[in-house]
Amino acid sequence: MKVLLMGHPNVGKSVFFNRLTGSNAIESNYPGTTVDYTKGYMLLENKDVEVIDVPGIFSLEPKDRAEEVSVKMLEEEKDAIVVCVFDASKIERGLYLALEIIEKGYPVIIALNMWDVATDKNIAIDVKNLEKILGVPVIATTAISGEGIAEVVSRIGEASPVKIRNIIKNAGD
Amino acid sequence: MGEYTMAKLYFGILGIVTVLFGVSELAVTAGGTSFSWGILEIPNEMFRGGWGGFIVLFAGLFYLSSLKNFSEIHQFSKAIMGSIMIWVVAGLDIFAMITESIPGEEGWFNSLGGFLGTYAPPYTPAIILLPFSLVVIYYICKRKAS
Amino acid sequence: MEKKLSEMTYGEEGIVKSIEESLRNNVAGMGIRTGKKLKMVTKQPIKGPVVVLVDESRTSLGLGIADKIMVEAEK
Amino acid sequence: MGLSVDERWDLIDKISKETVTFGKYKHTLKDAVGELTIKPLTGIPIAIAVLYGLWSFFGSFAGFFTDGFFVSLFDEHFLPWIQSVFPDKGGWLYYIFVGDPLADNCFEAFGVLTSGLFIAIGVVLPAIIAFYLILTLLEDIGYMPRLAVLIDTILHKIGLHGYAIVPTILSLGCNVPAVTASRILETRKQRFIMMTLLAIFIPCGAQLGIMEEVIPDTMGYVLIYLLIGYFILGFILNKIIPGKSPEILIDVPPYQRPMLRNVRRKMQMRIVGFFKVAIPFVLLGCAVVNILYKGGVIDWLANVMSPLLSGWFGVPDETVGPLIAAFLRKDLAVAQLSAIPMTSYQMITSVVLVSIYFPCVATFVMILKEGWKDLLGSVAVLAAVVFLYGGLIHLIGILLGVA
Repeated sequence: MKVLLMGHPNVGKSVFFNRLTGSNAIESNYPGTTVDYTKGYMLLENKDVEVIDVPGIFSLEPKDRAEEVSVKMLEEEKDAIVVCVFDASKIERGLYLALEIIEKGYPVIIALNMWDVATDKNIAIDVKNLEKILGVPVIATTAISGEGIAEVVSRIGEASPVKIRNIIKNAGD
Repeated sequence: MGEYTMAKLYFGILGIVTVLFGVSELAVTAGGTSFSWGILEIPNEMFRGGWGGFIVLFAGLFYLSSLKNFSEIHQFSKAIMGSIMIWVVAGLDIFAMITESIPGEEGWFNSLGGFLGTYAPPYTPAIILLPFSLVVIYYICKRKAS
Repeated sequence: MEKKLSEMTYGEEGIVKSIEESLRNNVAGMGIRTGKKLKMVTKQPIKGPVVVLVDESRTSLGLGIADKIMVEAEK
Repeated sequence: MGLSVDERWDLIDKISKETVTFGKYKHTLKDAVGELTIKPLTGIPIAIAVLYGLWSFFGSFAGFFTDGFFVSLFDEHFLPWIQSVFPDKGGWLYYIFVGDPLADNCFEAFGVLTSGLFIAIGVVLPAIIAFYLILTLLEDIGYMPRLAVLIDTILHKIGLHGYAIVPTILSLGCNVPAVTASRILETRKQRFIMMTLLAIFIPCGAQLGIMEEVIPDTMGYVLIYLLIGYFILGFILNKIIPGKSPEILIDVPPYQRPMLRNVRRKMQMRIVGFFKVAIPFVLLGCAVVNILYKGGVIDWLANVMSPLLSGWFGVPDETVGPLIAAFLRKDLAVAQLSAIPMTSYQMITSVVLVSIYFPCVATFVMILKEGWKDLLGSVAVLAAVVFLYGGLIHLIGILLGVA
């Protein structure tokens, strides 16, 4: 099992990654290309699990070669769990990417990062309700201070694939 | 409106002085001889005088353009930016002094006298403007508090 | 009044009416879509790019792209 | 299974309506300052101030270590020591590793252990650290996308878009990671233009460090010639290369306080990466050039190439040596040029020539990785550019009466 961290650029994803893996990160080159990504290991239920920090993308429709690599990394790890890291203050953009990943059948867990920024901007998100609609774990985090990271780790196991039909149905009521 | 009258007056004067400094730096650089008066020294150098002078000039213009409707946040941010530009130039002038002051002519390190001597006046216009530009921090705090 | 995004003036707000088909996937990830409200932040001179505000986040679009997005400007 | 773009947005609208409430949001000072830096009228002077800061810091920082400490360490302590302890004065090995036994400074000795080490550690290391420190800070604060927007108009004219400023500036550190970074451009045409321009017209940090050290007075002119060349060639390439040049479409993130840990990690990665490429080639370059000198190859080449060098480019025939070194390392070549007697205009011309005439081996390999067709194209463009641009600079010199 592997854990992929995916999200937009500039959402504090690498800080998030550092929090998950501690200091044992390795810079790697994606085979055949020169795009850099970072991988490391985190302790999950007493096992070392590989975590990959996928370069930031906006959608699964790549517009340049760096983004192509991110999409390819996702496609190659068929049994990976995807942690979607968003900027909580830009939740709609984040959901767009998350839905794309969910549609592809990956088990997803959502971290609404930069929660403090969203609070400052007077954006209130009903996390429980969002979780109910999407059917995946949703956690408010602030990676810079470390808030919520432990909860993400403890709930990674809850992630499971969701049918988009169910989400549409849940959003309807 | 009234509470910012002081601020407007202050940044108005600072703006005018800054613009004058900037213009004279450019003039001195174009003229070709350096100029020294009291603790002020305008270097005749394409880099610090020419390029740096241009930035000081714009810092002054930023101050002046912030005056109209000073209390409005976007206008006030121009005054902040003016100060930041002075900090860039002055900060790097000071950094240049520091890097010059430590190594010695003979031997590894400078003598104490030589070390301190580097920091004696005269100073560049940006360094002289530096303490006056810090006032903007007071207004940032005041704004944060309210 | 409906016009191109590229024709909006500084500070003007508007709602996206339509986006040319070929562009939709590209700008979707940035949160730009029909029905979305956006505000022009700045236009660079000499046919430079525009910067718009969508949901409090700023995105820069080339003028050619902004030409293909129609907005209903608010007045 | 998959939704269309519009269906997906409809769904998000529904979800967001049920779970998110947007409160009244007022612009903070950070937002206001952020907008100032992206509006042309205020943003351009600010960008000029940022570049001033970058340059000034680079000069002071590198000068502090190089002039302040490394020059005396190498010239007064290391050089006399190695000249006296290295065995077999006058032999081949001595010539290759120590160089000229009479040299009193590490530029003129030109041995692997003297000039080679001095250039790599004494000159290039401080320059690279200074440059990457500022660059990493600017990146982490979030300034780069703003610079990209401000400069988009100009870069659009040469078939690129604003984001090409990222590989361009990165290239001022080292061309190798910059070739990689050109992947953020969308089409093959854009990447080809970018790589070719990087390889030809952007001097790397090592080269800048050396120029700042050995030709501080003429350096400005060299940079101006390179900058002009960058735009002229870009403009021409944009006209003749088929393909599309998509426009800029980027996110402009809010300013952030840089995380110390992130900055440190990025710096470490970049500097280690740089030295893996740089050190072996600097040392190898010294050795190869010394062997060629000793074997008489360079003198022979200088004779053969004389019509081209002194006739067409107007530089001394001896520049052939540095030109060979430039294959391996540009910084080495510039250092070597400084030891050849010539007029300052010849110096400008030859430094420009050394910079543009061939990418260093490491860059060459990187471009090869991107595809050999692109590499062949780049080399063809390069040959034409060196010949014409070198001649043009000579012509300008003649017209100004300085050549």
